[in-house]
Amino acid sequence: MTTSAVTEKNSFMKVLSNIWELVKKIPPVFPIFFVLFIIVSLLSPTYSTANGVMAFLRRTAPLGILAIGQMIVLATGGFDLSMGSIVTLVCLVSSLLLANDEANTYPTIGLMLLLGAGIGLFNGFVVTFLKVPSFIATLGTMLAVRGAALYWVGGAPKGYFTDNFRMWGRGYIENVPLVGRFPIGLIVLIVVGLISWFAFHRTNYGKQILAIGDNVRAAKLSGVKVRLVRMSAFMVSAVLAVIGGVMIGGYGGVNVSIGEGLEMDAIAAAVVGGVLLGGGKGAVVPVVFGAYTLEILFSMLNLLGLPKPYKDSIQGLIIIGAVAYVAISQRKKR
Amino acid sequence: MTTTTANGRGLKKFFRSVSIPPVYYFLIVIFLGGGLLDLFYAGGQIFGNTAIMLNILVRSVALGIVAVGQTMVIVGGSIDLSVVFVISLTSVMSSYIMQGETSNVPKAILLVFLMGAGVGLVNGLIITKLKVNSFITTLGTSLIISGIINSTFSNWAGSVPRSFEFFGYATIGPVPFSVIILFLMIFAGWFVLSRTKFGAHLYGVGGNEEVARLSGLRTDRVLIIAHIICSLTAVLTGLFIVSRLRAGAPWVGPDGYYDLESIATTVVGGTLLAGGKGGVWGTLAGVLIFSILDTTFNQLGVNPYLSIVFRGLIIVLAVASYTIRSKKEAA
Amino acid sequence: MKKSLLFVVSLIVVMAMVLTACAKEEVAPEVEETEETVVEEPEEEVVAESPGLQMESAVVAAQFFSMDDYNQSLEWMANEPVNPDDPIYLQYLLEDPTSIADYPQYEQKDGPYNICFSNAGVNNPWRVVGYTTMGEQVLQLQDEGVIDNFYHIDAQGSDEKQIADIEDIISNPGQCDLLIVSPNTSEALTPVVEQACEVLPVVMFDRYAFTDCPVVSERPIGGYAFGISGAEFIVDTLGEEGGNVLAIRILPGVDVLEQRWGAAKVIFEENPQLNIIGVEFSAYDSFEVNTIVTDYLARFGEIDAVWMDAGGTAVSILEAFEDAGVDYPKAMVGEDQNDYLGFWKENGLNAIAPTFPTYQWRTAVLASVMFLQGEIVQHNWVLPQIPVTDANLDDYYNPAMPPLHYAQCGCEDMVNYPDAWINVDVAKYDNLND
Amino acid sequence: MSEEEKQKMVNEQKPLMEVRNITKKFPGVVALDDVSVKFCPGEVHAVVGENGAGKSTLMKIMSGAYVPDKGEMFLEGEEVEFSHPVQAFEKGISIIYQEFNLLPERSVAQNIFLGREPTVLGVVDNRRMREMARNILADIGVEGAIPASKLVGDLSVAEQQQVEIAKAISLDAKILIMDEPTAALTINEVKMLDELISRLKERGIAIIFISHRLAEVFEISDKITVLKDGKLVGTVQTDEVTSEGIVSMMVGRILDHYFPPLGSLEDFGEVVLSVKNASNDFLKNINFELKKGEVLGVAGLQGSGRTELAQAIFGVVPFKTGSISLNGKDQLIKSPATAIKKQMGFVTEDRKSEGLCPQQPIRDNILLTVRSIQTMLTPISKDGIRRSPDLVPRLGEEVDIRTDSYDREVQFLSGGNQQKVILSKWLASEASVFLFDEPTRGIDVQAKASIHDMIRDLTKQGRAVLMISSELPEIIGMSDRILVMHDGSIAGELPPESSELDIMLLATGQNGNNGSIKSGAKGEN
Repeated sequence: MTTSAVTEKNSFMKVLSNIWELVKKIPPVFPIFFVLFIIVSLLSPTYSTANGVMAFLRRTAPLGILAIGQMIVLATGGFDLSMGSIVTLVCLVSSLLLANDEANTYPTIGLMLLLGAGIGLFNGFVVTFLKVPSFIATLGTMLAVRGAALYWVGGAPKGYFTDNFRMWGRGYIENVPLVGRFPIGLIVLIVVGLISWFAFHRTNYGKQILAIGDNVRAAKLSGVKVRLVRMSAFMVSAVLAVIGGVMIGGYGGVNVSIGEGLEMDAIAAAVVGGVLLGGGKGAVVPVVFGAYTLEILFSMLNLLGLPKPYKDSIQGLIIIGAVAYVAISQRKKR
Repeated sequence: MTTTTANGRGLKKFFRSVSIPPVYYFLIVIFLGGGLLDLFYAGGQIFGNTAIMLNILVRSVALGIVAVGQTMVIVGGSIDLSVVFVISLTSVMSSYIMQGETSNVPKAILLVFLMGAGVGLVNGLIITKLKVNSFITTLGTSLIISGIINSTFSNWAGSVPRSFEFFGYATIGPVPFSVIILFLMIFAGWFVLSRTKFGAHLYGVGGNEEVARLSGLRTDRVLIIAHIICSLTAVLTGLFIVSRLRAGAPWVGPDGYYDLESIATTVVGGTLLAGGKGGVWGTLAGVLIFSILDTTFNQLGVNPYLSIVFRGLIIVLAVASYTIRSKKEAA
Repeated sequence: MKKSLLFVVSLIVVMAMVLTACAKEEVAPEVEETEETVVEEPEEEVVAESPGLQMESAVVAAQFFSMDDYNQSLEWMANEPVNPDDPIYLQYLLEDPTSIADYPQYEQKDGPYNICFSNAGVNNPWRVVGYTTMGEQVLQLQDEGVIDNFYHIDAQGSDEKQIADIEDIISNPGQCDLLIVSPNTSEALTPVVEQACEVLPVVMFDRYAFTDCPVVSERPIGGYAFGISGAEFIVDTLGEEGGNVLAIRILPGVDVLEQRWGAAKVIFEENPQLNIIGVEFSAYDSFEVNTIVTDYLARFGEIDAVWMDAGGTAVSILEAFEDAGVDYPKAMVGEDQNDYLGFWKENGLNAIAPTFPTYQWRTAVLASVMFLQGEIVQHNWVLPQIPVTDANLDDYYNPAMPPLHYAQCGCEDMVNYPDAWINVDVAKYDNLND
Repeated sequence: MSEEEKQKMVNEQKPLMEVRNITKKFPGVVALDDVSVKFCPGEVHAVVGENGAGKSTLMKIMSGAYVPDKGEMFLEGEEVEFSHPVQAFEKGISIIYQEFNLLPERSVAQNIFLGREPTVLGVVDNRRMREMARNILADIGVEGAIPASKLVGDLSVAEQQQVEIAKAISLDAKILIMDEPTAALTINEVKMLDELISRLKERGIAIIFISHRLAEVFEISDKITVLKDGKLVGTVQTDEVTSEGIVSMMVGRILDHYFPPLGSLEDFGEVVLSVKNASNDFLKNINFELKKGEVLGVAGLQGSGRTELAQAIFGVVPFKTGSISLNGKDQLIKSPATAIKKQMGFVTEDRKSEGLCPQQPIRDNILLTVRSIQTMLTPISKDGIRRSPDLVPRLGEEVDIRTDSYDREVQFLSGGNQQKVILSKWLASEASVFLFDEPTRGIDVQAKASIHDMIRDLTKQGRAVLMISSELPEIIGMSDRILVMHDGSIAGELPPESSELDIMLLATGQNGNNGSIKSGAKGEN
């Protein structure tokens, strides 16, 4: 395909090496996920039934969406620590605004999306114009948003989610051929995933994000509107956090600690999906699989009968391992 | 606040000449603002009451001690999120080992300090030798410790003897013992950063690792020591908390958000997140700002959640006031 | 580079091992063994102790459980109130009179009174309903001119903050005539409550500090009774055959919750036909709870009964059964939260709702005022505690109330009922100053 | 003659440091080829030569930053080997780079003694450290200007340089190497530096400095070593040569390849870019025109404002006054984004930090400019932009990027290929005015030739090129006209195929005797 300097080898070897090249390019998260999945389905019959698989796919969908948002900000070289608080805000405030009336659902979701976009805009503004490092800026918003949400509802969970609000996270479409029932949450993830995949991999936007994360100065000198792109990344991340929040709300129950720590889970999922902190690397599908890999791993630990808290330890080892793996393999290349 | 800028500039010059971090502006404003609110709404009962003023300091102890360690790590251009579970680890292990017996106290203290040093060492080694980003490293070790202690002790573990409670509750004259410890720690932090070779080298490593290396510093070792010190301050905070609570439980660290709050107070105190600049006096101001905010809001009966909102805004505003004129793009 | 990698990894491993080793030895037996017994030898005759109960989250911290208290609770559960004619929130199960006259150190004065309330938090629906009830009671007493100012100090679920909050109150004597405390956790708050007792009268309710100094310590029979009702219901339902029981707890370390589990554990251990497959903490997180139940269904295939120490996420648990496409458990333990009662009625569950009634919040205010006015109050004030069962479900379930309402609020006779409990606004009561 | 010179030197004085037969190769280039020089105590030794002559490489080898492939080094007669700069400075060899190795947030004293803080019982004795710093600053005669407790970040560039010198002195440096010490200094500051250097000389320190400004070299140096293409041309006593003599030693390099033929008159079209009376903080009164089809070479020493000129035109650091017109229309270019829309392209001097996104594939680097012209959400295909799917392979073939796949990350390409990627980036954006800043820096001969061909091809296609280069043969071989810059303004314009001497004379600020010098030249300073 190019004026390659590589000399002609015999064609069989070439095919082989081409295949090997392709295999090498597969992000490690895919094979890991499938191996774990096979182990889990051997351990528990539930995971080999359509219903069990669908339930698993459904419950990880919100984290998948949050991880996509986090990945976009990480790819620009920033952090978004305010995600978890946005989930808190969505769950607490919308349960209040819904007032047990189904007619309020869509206006409420609309308002939440607007609020999310506003928070993202604020994050972006503080980072690009006030030049506060995003770690600190979003740490500030994290506290402010959480405080505001609790203040709004009076520091206490109130109200309840309506059924058509809960549907987005928990609902199923019944009587689907082959799988029986199909979780709506997974549809949301697929739609969000497709849109972000398209935006990230098939429009200029994604390429500009990666360019900024890789080398801001070069991107700027190539005409990229750095501030605009960066602000929009924070907005996308916040809006996806809202969507994730609505889906988590779908599991019912309102409590003030909902959403806490989710930003770290999202970062972990993104890192497992091959995203580099510091920017310049990222892809939508592996990140979603990063979320699923973590979750399937936790399921496996549970099936093996390990106490739940061990999942934290495993998660910790995995993210250190994932980053160390990248660091070491990078060093080898040089 | 609308006095001439000339005055402000003079003040700035003065601050600079005595090398007081600019965060003390914020502290003064918060203090005066709180005082004014107090005067109007509570007739000066709060700020005129020395006991409450001392309580502000007591409120700052737990966060203040660990923030000293965090400041060192951040000055070195690193970050430590694992303090939060080092605190938990300390609290459960010490109260578990003490089991209410005074005779077990030295053993427990020795062991938790050793553990703390171990965690710091591991953090430092992973960051410097494996070149894993410090955020991920310490987030990872934090999760690892969290998993271990939560699956081992899911509850209050043991208890501390009455004799150990003096750390949390005793007073020397009118001054609480813990406040003295806090100031000793701040002073020690200041001393280490500005009066030891290690401190000077830490600023070098944080400011520009390449320069530090070319000046013949052992940059890895400096950073590892900084992480060990940071974990040790977390241990001290853990001991303070356990003496206040009489027993340790795995959740005491995360309940206080000591990871993010210690980073926030450090950065609000004027320490550069990227490293190389800052110090513990600024951090002290950052911690005091948060405590004054809490106490004032509590005493005035303002909704406590507003104070969280204020914390968030203060973090953003304070840091923005340092960075806004910078020419570099932030990320 | 490889050397350092090895070194770091082995360090981590060693640390993990050391930690696990020094704690595990004495506190709990090896987890892995537990597991094997469960998975591979389920058919084998189960020994006296259910294997599931060996897991760490099943252990009750020693200071929270005493067999004497357990037996005493059993006794009280059989008692009738001493004063059955009073409204339920003023009834008590045993006589333990005291009055301000017994406390010469406290200044006796006429009203209206200033009352401070150090609250562990309003961070769950039970506390919201309780605090609403309390606030409405205060409003009524203000209208009557009995209470002047009411200061609410919210610790937001943090021991550290609550200690500091109470220290602030102690430092500002004269602000309040009496302090009501609902401690966040007992162990942690004990020293500071003792300090407070020296300065002003303290009324304690809900959770307890380990001290006898408060002038009134008021609450229903408590955790033991809650745990016993639920566990006995499961034992009775599953009978001789037994079955898989999943225990879902909210938080560790809170006395009333520990006692609930401690009591249930005693009963479960007496009934080896029950297989306790897991004891998990849910922290009121319905998303988490859904995952837990799904995972246990995947692992064991069947769950016959769910025991809970609080009902916050009962509906989410039942929904997880729905999601997995299996039948509801044969026996379900919840709490008197309205959504659960509604779900129960609608689906015809075989269920029970042991309660920890929210009317105790109201009693705290009333007891405080009575004490300050010099009336006789109960030093240890034990309120009656009546579980909701199929028999009395219709008395408590009220479809007009919101899903998060708690049925036993004892608030039906209040001026603003039901509006204040339908449109909840806890911020309204934060500064009830005249 | 140079042999005689050398002989004389050896007899005169025992050298402090001697390098013998140093050879250093980089991939594709021989940076130093069998170079031997002696440096004597108390002497100011200038090392001159064009870009790429190997001066910096030699200095880096002497200071331990590079390890030579071949050759020995002797310090006071003893053979030394350095594998790390720390070893060099412990032996008394200090180097001061153009980018200072200082911590801006630390005080002068702290910087000077970084790593060697004086202590009393383990406690850093700040007072004594300040005292010692003050003494050292006094030693080199600058104590009044620089308080020891001031933050380095608050100092001027010249003062920071003095701190670096003080740091070297405090290390008991016997040899002080300075890389272009005057590049960023004002005239007065240069004078102060000269004085400082002569004081250091009196202390018996050997001072080695690299400079492009011949006037300075003659003013302060005792000896001059001339390097060319990695080879030693010779070492001479300053008072025995003239500046013309040195220039002729420096230039006259053998062309390593043939340049494409220059443009002819009929190739040149109308004026596409014209800059009138434009100034900003660095540039003064810039006037020039650029025609379609022409290569306008911009020569000048480092720091003369060449790069700033390109940055100003491209809107990175825009002009403050004056006007730019493109294709006859006055334009306001305040940002690179506008410049790109107006069909300008800028191949920057610093490839790594300004030109490339190293972790991105070749494809995305090439397409970055096109994508920033389009709206943010314009769809793209897997292989590039939608509108012309074959753009990347087409450009890749056009500029001959050697790679097996365009999905390879650019960080793994050679310098020449990276430069071609940058070039294709601007071809992709269909720029009609190209600004090249050092288009062939650091790349091998073959790649150089192909880039030169490409530049000429651009003009044949009717594009206009402004090419900045410090390599005189390149300027001469490529330019249809030559602008020479000096001190932030245009010193003069020369016709094509002017001699290197003419250019050097204008660029060094000497009023050339060549009649072709136009107005605007400022001779002396």
